[in-house]
Amino acid sequence: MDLSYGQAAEAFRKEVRAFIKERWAPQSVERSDMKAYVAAFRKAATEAGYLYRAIPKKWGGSEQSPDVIKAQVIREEFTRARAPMEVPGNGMNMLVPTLLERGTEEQKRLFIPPTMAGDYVWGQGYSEPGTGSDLASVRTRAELVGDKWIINGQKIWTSQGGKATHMFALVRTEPDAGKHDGISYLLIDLDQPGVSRRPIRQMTGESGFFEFFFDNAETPASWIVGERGQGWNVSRTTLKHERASIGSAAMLGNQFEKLVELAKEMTRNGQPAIKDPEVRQALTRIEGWVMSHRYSSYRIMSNAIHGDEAGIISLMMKLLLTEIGHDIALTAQDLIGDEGLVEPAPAGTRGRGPEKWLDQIMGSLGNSIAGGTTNIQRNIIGERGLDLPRDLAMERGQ
Amino acid sequence: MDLSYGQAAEAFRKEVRAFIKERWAPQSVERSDMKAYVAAFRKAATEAGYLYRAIPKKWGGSEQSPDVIKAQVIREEFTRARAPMEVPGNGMNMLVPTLLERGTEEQKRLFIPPTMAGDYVWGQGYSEPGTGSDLASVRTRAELVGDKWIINGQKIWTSQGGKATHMFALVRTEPDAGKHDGISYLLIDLDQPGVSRRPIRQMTGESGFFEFFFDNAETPASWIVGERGQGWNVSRTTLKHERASIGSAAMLGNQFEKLVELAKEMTRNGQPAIKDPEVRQALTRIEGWVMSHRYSSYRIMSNAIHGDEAGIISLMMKLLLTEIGHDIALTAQDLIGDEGLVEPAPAGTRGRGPEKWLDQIMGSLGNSIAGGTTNIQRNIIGERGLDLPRDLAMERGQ
Amino acid sequence: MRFHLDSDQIAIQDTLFGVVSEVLTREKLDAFIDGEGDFEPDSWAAVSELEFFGLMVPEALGGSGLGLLEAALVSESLGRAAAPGPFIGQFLTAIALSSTTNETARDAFLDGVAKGKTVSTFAFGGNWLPESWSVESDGKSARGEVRFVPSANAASLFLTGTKNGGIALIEAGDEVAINRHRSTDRSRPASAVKFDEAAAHTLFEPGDPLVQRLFDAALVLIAADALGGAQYCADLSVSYAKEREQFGQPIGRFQALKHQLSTMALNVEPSRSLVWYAAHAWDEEQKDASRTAALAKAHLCDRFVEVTRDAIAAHGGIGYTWEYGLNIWFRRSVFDRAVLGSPSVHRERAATLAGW
Amino acid sequence: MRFHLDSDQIAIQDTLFGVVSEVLTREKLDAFIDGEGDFEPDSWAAVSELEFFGLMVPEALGGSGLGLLEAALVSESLGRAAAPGPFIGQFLTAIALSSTTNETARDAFLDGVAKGKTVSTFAFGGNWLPESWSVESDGKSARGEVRFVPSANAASLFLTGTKNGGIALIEAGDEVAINRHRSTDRSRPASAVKFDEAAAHTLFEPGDPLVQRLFDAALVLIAADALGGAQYCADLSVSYAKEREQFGQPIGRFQALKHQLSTMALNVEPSRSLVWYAAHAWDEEQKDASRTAALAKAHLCDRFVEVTRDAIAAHGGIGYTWEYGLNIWFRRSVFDRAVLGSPSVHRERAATLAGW
Repeated sequence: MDLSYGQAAEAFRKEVRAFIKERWAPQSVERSDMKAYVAAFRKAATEAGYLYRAIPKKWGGSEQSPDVIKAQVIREEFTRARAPMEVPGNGMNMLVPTLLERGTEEQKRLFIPPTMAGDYVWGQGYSEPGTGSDLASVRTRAELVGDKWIINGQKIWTSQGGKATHMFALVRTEPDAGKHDGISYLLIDLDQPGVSRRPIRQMTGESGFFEFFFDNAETPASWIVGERGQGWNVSRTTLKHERASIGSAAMLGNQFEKLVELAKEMTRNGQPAIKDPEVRQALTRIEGWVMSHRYSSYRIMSNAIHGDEAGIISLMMKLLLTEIGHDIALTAQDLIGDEGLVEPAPAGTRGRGPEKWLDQIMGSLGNSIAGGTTNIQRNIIGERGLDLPRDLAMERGQ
Repeated sequence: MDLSYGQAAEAFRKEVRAFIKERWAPQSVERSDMKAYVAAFRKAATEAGYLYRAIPKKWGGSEQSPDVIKAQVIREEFTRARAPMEVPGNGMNMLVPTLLERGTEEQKRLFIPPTMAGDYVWGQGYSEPGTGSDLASVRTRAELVGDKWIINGQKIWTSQGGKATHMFALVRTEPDAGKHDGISYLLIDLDQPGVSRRPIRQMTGESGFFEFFFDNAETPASWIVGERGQGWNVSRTTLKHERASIGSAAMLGNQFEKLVELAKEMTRNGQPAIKDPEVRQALTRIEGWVMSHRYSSYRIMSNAIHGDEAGIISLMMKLLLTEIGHDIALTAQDLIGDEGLVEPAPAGTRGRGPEKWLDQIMGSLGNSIAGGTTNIQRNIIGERGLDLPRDLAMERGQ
Repeated sequence: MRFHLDSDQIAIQDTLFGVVSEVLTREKLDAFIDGEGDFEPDSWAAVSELEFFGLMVPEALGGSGLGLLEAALVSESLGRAAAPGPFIGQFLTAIALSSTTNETARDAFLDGVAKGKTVSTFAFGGNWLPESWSVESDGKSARGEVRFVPSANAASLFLTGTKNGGIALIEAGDEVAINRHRSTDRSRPASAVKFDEAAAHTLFEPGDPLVQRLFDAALVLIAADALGGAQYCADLSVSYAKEREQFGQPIGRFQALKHQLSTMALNVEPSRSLVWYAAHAWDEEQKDASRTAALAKAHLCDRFVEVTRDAIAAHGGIGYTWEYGLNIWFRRSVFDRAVLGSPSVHRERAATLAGW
Repeated sequence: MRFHLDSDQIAIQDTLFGVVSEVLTREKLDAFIDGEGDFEPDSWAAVSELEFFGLMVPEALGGSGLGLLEAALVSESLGRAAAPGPFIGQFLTAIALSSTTNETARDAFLDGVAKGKTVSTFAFGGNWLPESWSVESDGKSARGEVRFVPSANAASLFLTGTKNGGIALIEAGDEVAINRHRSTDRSRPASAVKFDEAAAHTLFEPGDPLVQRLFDAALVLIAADALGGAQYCADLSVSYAKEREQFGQPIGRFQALKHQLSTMALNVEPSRSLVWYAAHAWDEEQKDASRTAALAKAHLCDRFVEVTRDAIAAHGGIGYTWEYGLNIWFRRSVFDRAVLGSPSVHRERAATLAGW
């Protein structure tokens, strides 16, 4: 076993670090020039082969061969320096990989460069009111009239929905086909009269998600990815991609560290809570899980580097993250005591400390919902991981 | 609210107590005479109206009108004085109520008196290897040949199987009928060449259950309870009866008290474990459940006394008992530490103390299996208690 | 023997829940939650009109002469409806004024409190437990600061914990400064209250056993509130599971969800018996009353938190939205759990009270 | 970077599990469990022949020069197979003799231990932790009593904890009295051992940092044993759920059971990474090695207990029988949890080691 990244990676790290040191100096930039400065930095970083590595040069990427370790080193160094990486969001995470695999040349040309530039912001249009985990029960319809799709229906749970300029959506185009066979994958410009949007306020009081309404909205006939009726398939590739990207050992480790800090700050029976035997047990009990999660992600990365299959553990990371996050939040709720009666300051302002945990607690509830509920995750572990027979009700519903 | 039993009940209690004082003096009886002494006591107690209350005088019972409070007072006073109550076991708990409701006059005359006397000991013949919770998947066959049923097959998980003289069994008599419609309820004399039995050794090392093998075993044509093919229905009444009789607040309270004693005996960080903050939390956390269970059983009893329906809480008592018992056992496992490395002394001999808990721990695992697994219990709460739709797989299997 | 509700008791609950649900429409509740007020007059008026604040006031003093059990039933229904307002403070004040030897205070305030015309909240302070209370009062005026006082702006009276564990009733006025918290529980916004020589009446001196008794009553009433809240969340989840379909099935058919709903019910229904017993033990002044109150507070508040969390999970995305409303009960569970001391505080107390 | 097993490491596990499963037939294991012996020669011989006891002995001393990671893989496979015998004591003795400065002892015993010809068990005593050890030894002879010594009757050597936290190697003989416990874990029966001026060799003086290191290795090896046991129970439950039918379905189709099986897998698979890391940190002598060993011991033993219990529940009645055999692993989980100190002891240690 060897947890170091090796000499080659460390040499590469030096190179990346030198690049960042030379190119990333935001403190010297006027606020009004920042956007252009970031764009220029991203361009340079792409030319150096650090960003948009999977994207062909033709479309503005750096077209590097896959290298898990290099990618990890880049992530670490950019994060350390707080330098901007690829434009975040669904566009880069989900749409672009799909287009690269299934899109036409025209679609790639039309959509990849502006998405990379951050000019096109993509909302995901999968869920509808009533679909839940049963994503294939799409009811939003699109009808091909002349050279246009006419779209009617409603989408929900679109993250970044406030900023979104475009949407990739699952819509029902073949009403007479089977449940999965009648769906197509359309791209939609959201800036048109037929589209309206509404923020969904969440428990935390913030509006992370949006609802979209389509009332004879239009999109060109050619803005379909894959064949008509192939949309379910097209969407599966990206969803897999999303699931893999949610888990993050660093994030969890960070949460745990904060929990330990909280235990040091708070008082229990007249001493720092971290001196309380029950708290010490709770923290170290969680730490066993946190470490299991951390070294499991090293294990998955190690498998990826060496081109091996990591197996069932890969199906567990998301659920583990959720459940451990839950435990952390519950323990925090125990620790903050009366401070839990006070709400955290609104986003953007500075919270006063312990009560910030309330957000974390509510967030841990939200996590179990985002990216598939825990019940679905357990089904996946059981069916794909342990090869148990498929659920009857789900089978019948298909 | 009034947790006392009321004046009438206290007057009745005095009467019962006086009876016991006068009639129950086992210390004065020779060991060899004890059996006859107990039988005579039971007879007197029955004549006084304290035992076999639900059984008509015709069959040797005391034929009393149902009175939950009186029954409770009798139970308490007999238990306090360690006086023998009704003959324990499946015969009185399950078979006799069934015969009273569904048996022929001849069956009642043949079986009720010797069962009450303890001469007939009944094993339950429902489960078979492979049936589990799906009791209706009976494969043991009985064929009517002349005036006899010829029985072939195997039964398992028969408690008291070592002492059993007879068995009430579910057998398949109509192989062409539906799953539930092909079953009959037969009574079988176990003392015949076609029947053999084998003890099943359990985790604790003891043999609580037996397996029975039927190889052309015989039983008279008239020893069928209910009609041919009605056995499933016949068995349902008794099973309900059994479920209600398993839960017991006193037993759980007792277990909890023992746990508290254990915490006082054991040492942790150089002080009695009960002074340890974590242990105090664990104990009082369990106590919240124990008290909820205790007062829920008062509630159920109170409803029964007043002829009211207790509702969903009645469906929960068995599962609660199991789960709280589990928690108690786990906490005990934490407390006993190294003593858990030593096995309790064999039954009948005296254990040395803390390690006795190991039996309790393993017993708590057995509890979740006896009388229906926890998954089945949860289904029942969901379906009968909350009126949720029936499980598809189970529906399809019927 | 009788250990289940009789028809009068069932009527108290049903009537109250019916009336409050009617008066406190969802729009009204939502508006309150998004607003800046800390008192909702309509639901308060409904409870007043039913004369429920006088429930525990002896008949001789013009009340109904019922017990904490009945008050707990009221608290449960209000918790189920997520009713705003300092109901628990009002009950406690009615009990305190009924049992104090300070007849002047009783004559001046009891009637208004029992009729709901005078609003009274509680202001305990410290770490909630009587030995930590810190407001100083000489029986005429009081000074000190207390955090987490519900509905402070609406209150005319503050049932206040005083130094070394006494109880004073403090009148609102210029000498009382109120600073509203950003409260987690939007249905029961609380404030920090500063008394600066505010008019005060001693109800109980430090060491008076009625102080602990009052505190125990508060614990039971919060436990009952938690029970009602948990019941609401469990019921809502069950209805949702019956209506909502996925994969062509009502989701309540899926065994995993079915078991989660059973677990919710297991968190609610047996604990109801514990609340009843805790109230009954208080009413009968049984030896274990104080200890049972502590265990009930700890147990029910844990159950409430667990049920709200499970209810949100059982709903999926919709449960996590502000609009759907589970949010309201989740935040109430956070309040119930912390207020008067956390479960672990009361479990430790219960261990001590058992002589462990 | 490499943080998954290479083909050699996989071969160690597969070969070992294969050989042991073949040699240690179920009949043989059952007979051992029902018998009075405390040593099973055939599985011991199989491990000896594979030269696995010399795994961690440096090549210069005739061993394979591998690390604790490989030893943990062996321990895991033996735990999976429920192999009887003092394997962990043997490994620890090999490590101790490889690293002691007592060359006489090394020359006398290392070869026999590494080849498996000499059987050595561990006898720590006290509450397991080095500071509580109590056997007195002057480096020539030793006296004192130690409970819970596995396979004591078969052992020629006892790796013994001495007063104030030293380590001595004590020879079996007339001066060693053995009193067999009625052991919960029938596959690893233990005894109370009394040394009465028994021949002893000092391996490490009290205060030698290698003592803690040896103890840490023991923690990791027990964690690995627990991992193997948990894996076995989880695997068995999954196969059972696929084969066994109820209501016309394989029971693994029922969502509740499916989720229970997923939970079992979640208890096993991620903890495997923790065991690997704990062994790796020990091998690399990393700063957090001792703390990680403590956390791994605590975490894995909790997981093992949980998985065995869940496995029994997942099987229904059959799982509760003696014959089916889950019993064997359940009892091993009780052993693993208590031996060397309970999870709460090691969690408290881990908190202290973090400077909390």
